[in-house]
Amino acid sequence: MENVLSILFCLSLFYVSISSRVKGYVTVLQLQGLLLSVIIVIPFIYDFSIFGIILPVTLLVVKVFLIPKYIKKIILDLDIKRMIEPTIQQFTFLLLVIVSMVVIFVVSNILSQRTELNVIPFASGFSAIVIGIYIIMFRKKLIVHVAGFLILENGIFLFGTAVASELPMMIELGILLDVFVVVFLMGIALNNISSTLKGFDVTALGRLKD
Amino acid sequence: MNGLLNSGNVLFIAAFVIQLSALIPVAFIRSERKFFLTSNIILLIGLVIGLISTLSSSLFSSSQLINDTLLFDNWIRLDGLGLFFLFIIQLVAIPTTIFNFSYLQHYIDQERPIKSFVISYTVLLVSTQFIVIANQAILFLVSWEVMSMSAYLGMILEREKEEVHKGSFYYLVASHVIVFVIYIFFFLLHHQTNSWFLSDYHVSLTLRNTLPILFILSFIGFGIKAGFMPFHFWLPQAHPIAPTVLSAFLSGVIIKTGIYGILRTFQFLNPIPEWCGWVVLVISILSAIFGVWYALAQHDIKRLLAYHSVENIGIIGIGIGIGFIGSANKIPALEVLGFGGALLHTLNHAIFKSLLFLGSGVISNNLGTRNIELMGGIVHRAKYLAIFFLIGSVAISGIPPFNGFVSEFIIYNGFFQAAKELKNYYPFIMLIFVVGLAFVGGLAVACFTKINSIIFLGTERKEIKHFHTSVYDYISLGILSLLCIAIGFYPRIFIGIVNKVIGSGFVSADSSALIGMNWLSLTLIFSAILLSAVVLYFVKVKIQKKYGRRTSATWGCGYENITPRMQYTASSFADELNIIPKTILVYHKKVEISKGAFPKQTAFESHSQDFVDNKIVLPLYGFLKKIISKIEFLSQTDIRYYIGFILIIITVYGIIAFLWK
Amino acid sequence: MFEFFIFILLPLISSIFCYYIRNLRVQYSVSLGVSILHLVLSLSVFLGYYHADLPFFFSVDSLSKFFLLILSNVYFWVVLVSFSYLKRPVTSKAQEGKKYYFLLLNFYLTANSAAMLSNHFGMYWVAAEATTLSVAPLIFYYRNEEALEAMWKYLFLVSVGIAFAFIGILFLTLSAKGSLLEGKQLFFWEFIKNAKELNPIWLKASFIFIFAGLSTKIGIAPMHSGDIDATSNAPSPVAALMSGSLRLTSLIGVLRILQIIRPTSSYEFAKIILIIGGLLSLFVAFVFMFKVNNYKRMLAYSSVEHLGLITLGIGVGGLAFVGAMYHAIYNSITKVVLFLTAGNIHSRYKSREVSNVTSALRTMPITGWLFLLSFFAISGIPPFGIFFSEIKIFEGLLFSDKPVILFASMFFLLFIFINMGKIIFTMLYKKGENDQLEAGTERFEFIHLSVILLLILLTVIAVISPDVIYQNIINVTKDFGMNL
Amino acid sequence: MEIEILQGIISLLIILGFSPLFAGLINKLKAVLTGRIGAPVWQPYYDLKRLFKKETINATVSSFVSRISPVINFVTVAVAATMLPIGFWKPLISFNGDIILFAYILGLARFIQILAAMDIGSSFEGMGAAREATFALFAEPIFFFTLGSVAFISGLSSIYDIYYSIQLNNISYIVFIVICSISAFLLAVTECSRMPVDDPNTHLELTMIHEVMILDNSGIDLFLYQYSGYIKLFIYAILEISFFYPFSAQSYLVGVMIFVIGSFILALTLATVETITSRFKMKNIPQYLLFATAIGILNLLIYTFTK
Repeated sequence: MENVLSILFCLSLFYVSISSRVKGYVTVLQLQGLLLSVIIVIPFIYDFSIFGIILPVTLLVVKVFLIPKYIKKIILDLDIKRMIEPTIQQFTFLLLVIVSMVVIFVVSNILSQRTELNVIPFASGFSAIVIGIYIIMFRKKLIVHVAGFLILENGIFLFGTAVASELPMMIELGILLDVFVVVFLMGIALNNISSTLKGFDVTALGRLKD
Repeated sequence: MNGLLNSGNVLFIAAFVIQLSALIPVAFIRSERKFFLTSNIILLIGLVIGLISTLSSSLFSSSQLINDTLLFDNWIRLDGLGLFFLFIIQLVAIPTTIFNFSYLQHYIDQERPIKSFVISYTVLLVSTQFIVIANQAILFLVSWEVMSMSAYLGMILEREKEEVHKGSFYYLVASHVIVFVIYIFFFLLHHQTNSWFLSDYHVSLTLRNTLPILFILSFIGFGIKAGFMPFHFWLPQAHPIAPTVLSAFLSGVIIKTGIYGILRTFQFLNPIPEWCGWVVLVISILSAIFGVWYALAQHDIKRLLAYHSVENIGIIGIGIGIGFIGSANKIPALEVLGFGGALLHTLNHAIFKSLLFLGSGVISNNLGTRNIELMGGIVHRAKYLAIFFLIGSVAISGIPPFNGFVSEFIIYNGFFQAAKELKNYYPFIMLIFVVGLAFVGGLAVACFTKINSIIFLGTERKEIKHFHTSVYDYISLGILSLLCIAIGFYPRIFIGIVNKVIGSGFVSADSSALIGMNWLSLTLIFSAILLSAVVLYFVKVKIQKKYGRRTSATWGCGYENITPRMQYTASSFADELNIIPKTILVYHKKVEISKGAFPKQTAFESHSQDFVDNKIVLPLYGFLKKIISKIEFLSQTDIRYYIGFILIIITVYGIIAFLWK
Repeated sequence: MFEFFIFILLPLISSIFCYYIRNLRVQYSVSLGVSILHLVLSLSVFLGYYHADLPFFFSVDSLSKFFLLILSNVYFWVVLVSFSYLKRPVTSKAQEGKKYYFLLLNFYLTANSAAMLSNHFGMYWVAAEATTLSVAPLIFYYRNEEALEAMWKYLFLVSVGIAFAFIGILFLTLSAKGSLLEGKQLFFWEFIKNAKELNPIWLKASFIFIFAGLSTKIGIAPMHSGDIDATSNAPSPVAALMSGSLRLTSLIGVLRILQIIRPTSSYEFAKIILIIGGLLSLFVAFVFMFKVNNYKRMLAYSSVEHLGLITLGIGVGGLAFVGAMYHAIYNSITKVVLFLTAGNIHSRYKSREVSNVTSALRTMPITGWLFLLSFFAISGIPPFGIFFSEIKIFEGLLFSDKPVILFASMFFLLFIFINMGKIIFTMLYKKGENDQLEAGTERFEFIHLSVILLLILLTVIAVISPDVIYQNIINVTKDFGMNL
Repeated sequence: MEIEILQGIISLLIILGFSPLFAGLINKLKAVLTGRIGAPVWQPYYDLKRLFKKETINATVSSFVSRISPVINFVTVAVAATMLPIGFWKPLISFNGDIILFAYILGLARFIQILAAMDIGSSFEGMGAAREATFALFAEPIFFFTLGSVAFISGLSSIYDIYYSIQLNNISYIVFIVICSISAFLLAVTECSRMPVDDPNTHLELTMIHEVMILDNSGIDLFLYQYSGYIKLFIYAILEISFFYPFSAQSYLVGVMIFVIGSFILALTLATVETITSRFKMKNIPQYLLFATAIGILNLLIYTFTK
């Protein structure tokens, strides 16, 4: 069951790497949030505990509703252009993504022989991390960078579930909170950047140099 | 605290306490003048007490020298070498401090804040004294660094001047390099003996394998401080720009701490292999020759004197080299003569170099320039200044009957000794060195006749408004000149002291080569010269009374109105000598030959730059800078690259991990 | 429970308090009180007068109490001078930056203390992220383009970095698979206790990720850029805080994972990685000192250099490790001094460009001399502390198995010194063609006093070198299983 | 002991007494060689007498330096003279290392004389002083390569002992000594400013070295300068002659004879050289001196490595 969801997750990654719209990113974020919360919920289907359900719920709330809504709001407020401004061709980017994904899957498969771990979520989480980095590296728009960062975070989350780390709940919550605040601060920063620097992309940030 | 409370130590401690307490007034005296007067007086008292305590120590008393007097659980050691250098420091510090009274007045008149200078000067004196008595490596390093830094802080008194900024920076960098080298030196010693105490370090047998490294390190580290030739380049930059008092102290004492270090190193490494001796000898003779030759090419009086320090350090080094060779071949006579000459010359140079620097300070303060081409005829303004300066010059040129000759005499004898003791090809090599030394003497004569005559004699090349000299100047200069004369005329005492110092841990077996020399005849000859000269002078005066004596204008070959500018200049005086090694001196001259029946105004000027500085150090730095400017990939301003770097570095680390055995 | 309250809850409470009470003076006095309490308690914990046992994810060991003391010391001084700093005139936009200043400062204290005291990787991660969140708005204090850009870069880079650190932590759990740690909580001590069972591959991986991730916060090259931008554009007290304590907060994470990796076979590997990191940072500082023309950036690079040196010392281990620990204290204090004096210069000349600052020693004598002295302090000149720690590090390096590291680092340090000196002396001495500022008109301010006190403190600690510090450092080295 | 002191005093008096005669002798011989009758041999004494009686004129700009300079010049030269052996007599001053004292005492004379020259403030004197300084510098090595090399080989450092040690028995040593004496001769020529280095009785200031330095002196000052000049010349003559004393043969008569004959021969040689050569260009003089040094080095090398 997890594996299926992870596959879906990977597909979302493919989608994100070809989509040339900012909107696309947001939807992908929502989708991933949904997937993640489902993945966490799964254990609770068998033995339900009201206490254990808090985390998935908050996850759902944060990742599916709050953050995407917030990003949408920023996009509307600053009326950022719809197109993401890639610095390399989408095709090349996709190629890169595919190659690295394949590598990651193979490597994690090899590693899984040493220590038992369920490959699919592990690999897909990891590739999400890498692709998040790629998105940051090969896109110009700052808002897209934020999206990339979030994808990275999602990747880590999936990854975490894959390696079955039982972090205590309040720490998990803390992590979520942190992520949320980061995004929030980034939003504020974006607002300021658009107002003071008149631009939404990295080219506006070139002042600090030696 | 063994033996802490005998009278000598009490004095000793009191001296330091008082000297340090010269800092206290800064807290509550606002007025610059009052502050510096009080603190200077306190400092002077402290120094005098210090000198007394040093003189009352066993080195100067007739009793046997107690070799290791360790105080404060071994952190302080008063052994022969330390006491001797302590003596030198205090001896020079007293006149310079007296000189302060008149010198700093100039700055107060210019309303320049001098608090910082006074403070750093005090700290400098104290820390310098600590260097030579410190028996603990860390204490040594700390006082070493404090000395360098306080000297720097004193140096920047006139910091807004470009040259001061530049020169002091040279000094700072040099001392930073030194300290890095010395770190390694002491670390090695510590590692070998695992003790931080200098008194434990003469464990030569265990150090044999690292001995060459230790020697090289110490010779580079302390050699930079002392200003041996390849490492001298900071010295002529730093010493001229410092306030006179400080440059006197720097040239007189602080560069000697380098010598102190080298001698200590010898004590650690004794017996030392012979090649060390040769290395020192060759480098020293080069320093001596080219130091004085550079000096000859200078027009800036203080810069000239700074280069003379290089020369004299070279002479000291020659002595040390002879001593090394002696100890390598187990010839006590040679050791005694070598080290004796070196130590005595250290003392002498401290005296006459500070004398000359102080004198030059008086002049440059009055004339507002350090360029000797603009001076002249000062003898008619300040006769005694001229006399003192003359004494200093004669002494530094190593000419009898003053102290410079005595130490060079010992070194010469060292060469003779070496030639006698070590047969086959030694005489030849030694003779080469002797000739080198003689050559140095000749150059020194040329150089000091030049500055004496250009500065003091003849007529004023530039109109002097008023020439003010204060009594303090004369006191300090007088003390130093007296010392020059005393050592020159009656070297016996000082020879005794030096011999005692060498007796404590330098020679393999004691020898009377130094004491046994015919010092009495020197004394007799010198006094005979003096006496007969005086007599003859009065006779001459009488005769002149008889047959008449008058003054008239200089004979100008029939040319009537001679102007001061027609006098011989320093450049032309030195030119014939400077053109010989002009590549090394980086000696340029600009001559305009007048042509035609009605010649126009013509000009002649000559400049010399430092070879090491302008042809080696600066180009290297520029080269490095050029390479660095090529490295662009790190200076990215784009966040995407930052992120990229993380990925890259993780991959790199991953690869390392993958390849890790 | 009481110390938990003082260390972590009280700052939190006071930050909430600062949110509601908008009067600066009140905020100041409250935060000062908090900081004093914090300092006193951490000092007494350090001296062993007070035995601390913290609840759930927190605990005190010799390392954490050592770093906690450094933190609260730096924090105290920064808060002390903050008020007089805030009184300085700023642009109208920056006015509302003042509102949140103390709030964020208190939150910063909370987060940092939590991070230092945490004994659980998860907790540590949360706290460390929180420190970023607390400091990012402080960087934005001046509300101008540079500050904004700096904040964005810092926030983004560090968030990504810390995400990587989290991956590292996950790897750590992964490495516990199959050992008796499987399914246990991520408590440090348990991992340290039976580190031998851990799977080396994943352990290495986790070390790499945690080190590389936290490097963004420590400022280890080549992830230093965000730090440089942030430190150079933040208001001086904040910059001091970042250089003095925040970097150490992240360093402690690296130390923890090192502590775990130490008994295993991968220790040598970890050392190599640390050494590479340290040398790289030294190299970067060396390179940029040639180019830098903004004196706050210069100071930032200097803290990159010194953190690099500390990392190097830790990597080499032995005596160098002890030196590095000392270096942590001295560097933190010296950095505070440097940044405060630099802040004075900045507020006088209204520029961070070196070329605009001329004859500072004449126009502002007190600050000028203090700046000069603190430059000496940072470049390892006695009697200031760094000299003593540096010679320890150097000796450690010399007698490590790779003495060449020493020569490399000495080379770098020398040229860093030369170029820093060039810049600083130009600022202090050089006659500017447009010296509109008149000479010597500088009042003796509160900041000067505190700077002097700090310098004295620095010297006194170094010269007396209290045995308790030495003992504590020895205990730390014992925890790291080194015997000197 | 007393007798030694007496002998020393006597030899000093001899030097002081006969040095003008030696100069006169040279001039006479020179005149004869150039086919003139020339001034009588006693002419220098007459000159000195004349100068002694003349009024002294000092330059207005001159200072105490030019007052004391002649005195010190004379005294130092005299002291240098007391270190030299006449006949087989031990000189008054003779101790280990007096060879160095000898060189440096003359250095003192030079120092003060250069200063005195510059004291006048005229560019002629300046030029002379500069030349003096330069050439003296290059003359220094010659001295050490001649007398010094003998000293270093014999391991002695007192002039008297050095000469005493010379044993003209084995051939290589004879060669060595002869060459030494040659470079000693060159040294004497330089130091006493004779041809071909300097022309003692030229009349164009620009070509002088030594003479131009005392241009503005007169009366007793000039007397002292001249006199010390004569003594200096004689000193170097003795340095030269003493190479050929058979010190082993302890007969006083022989000594005197050799001394007289030697000085005569030397005077003759000097005169001949002065007649047949002309003065060098100023800029060639350093080469000439270096050449003399080179002889010394070569000589010593050969001797050191062919034993």
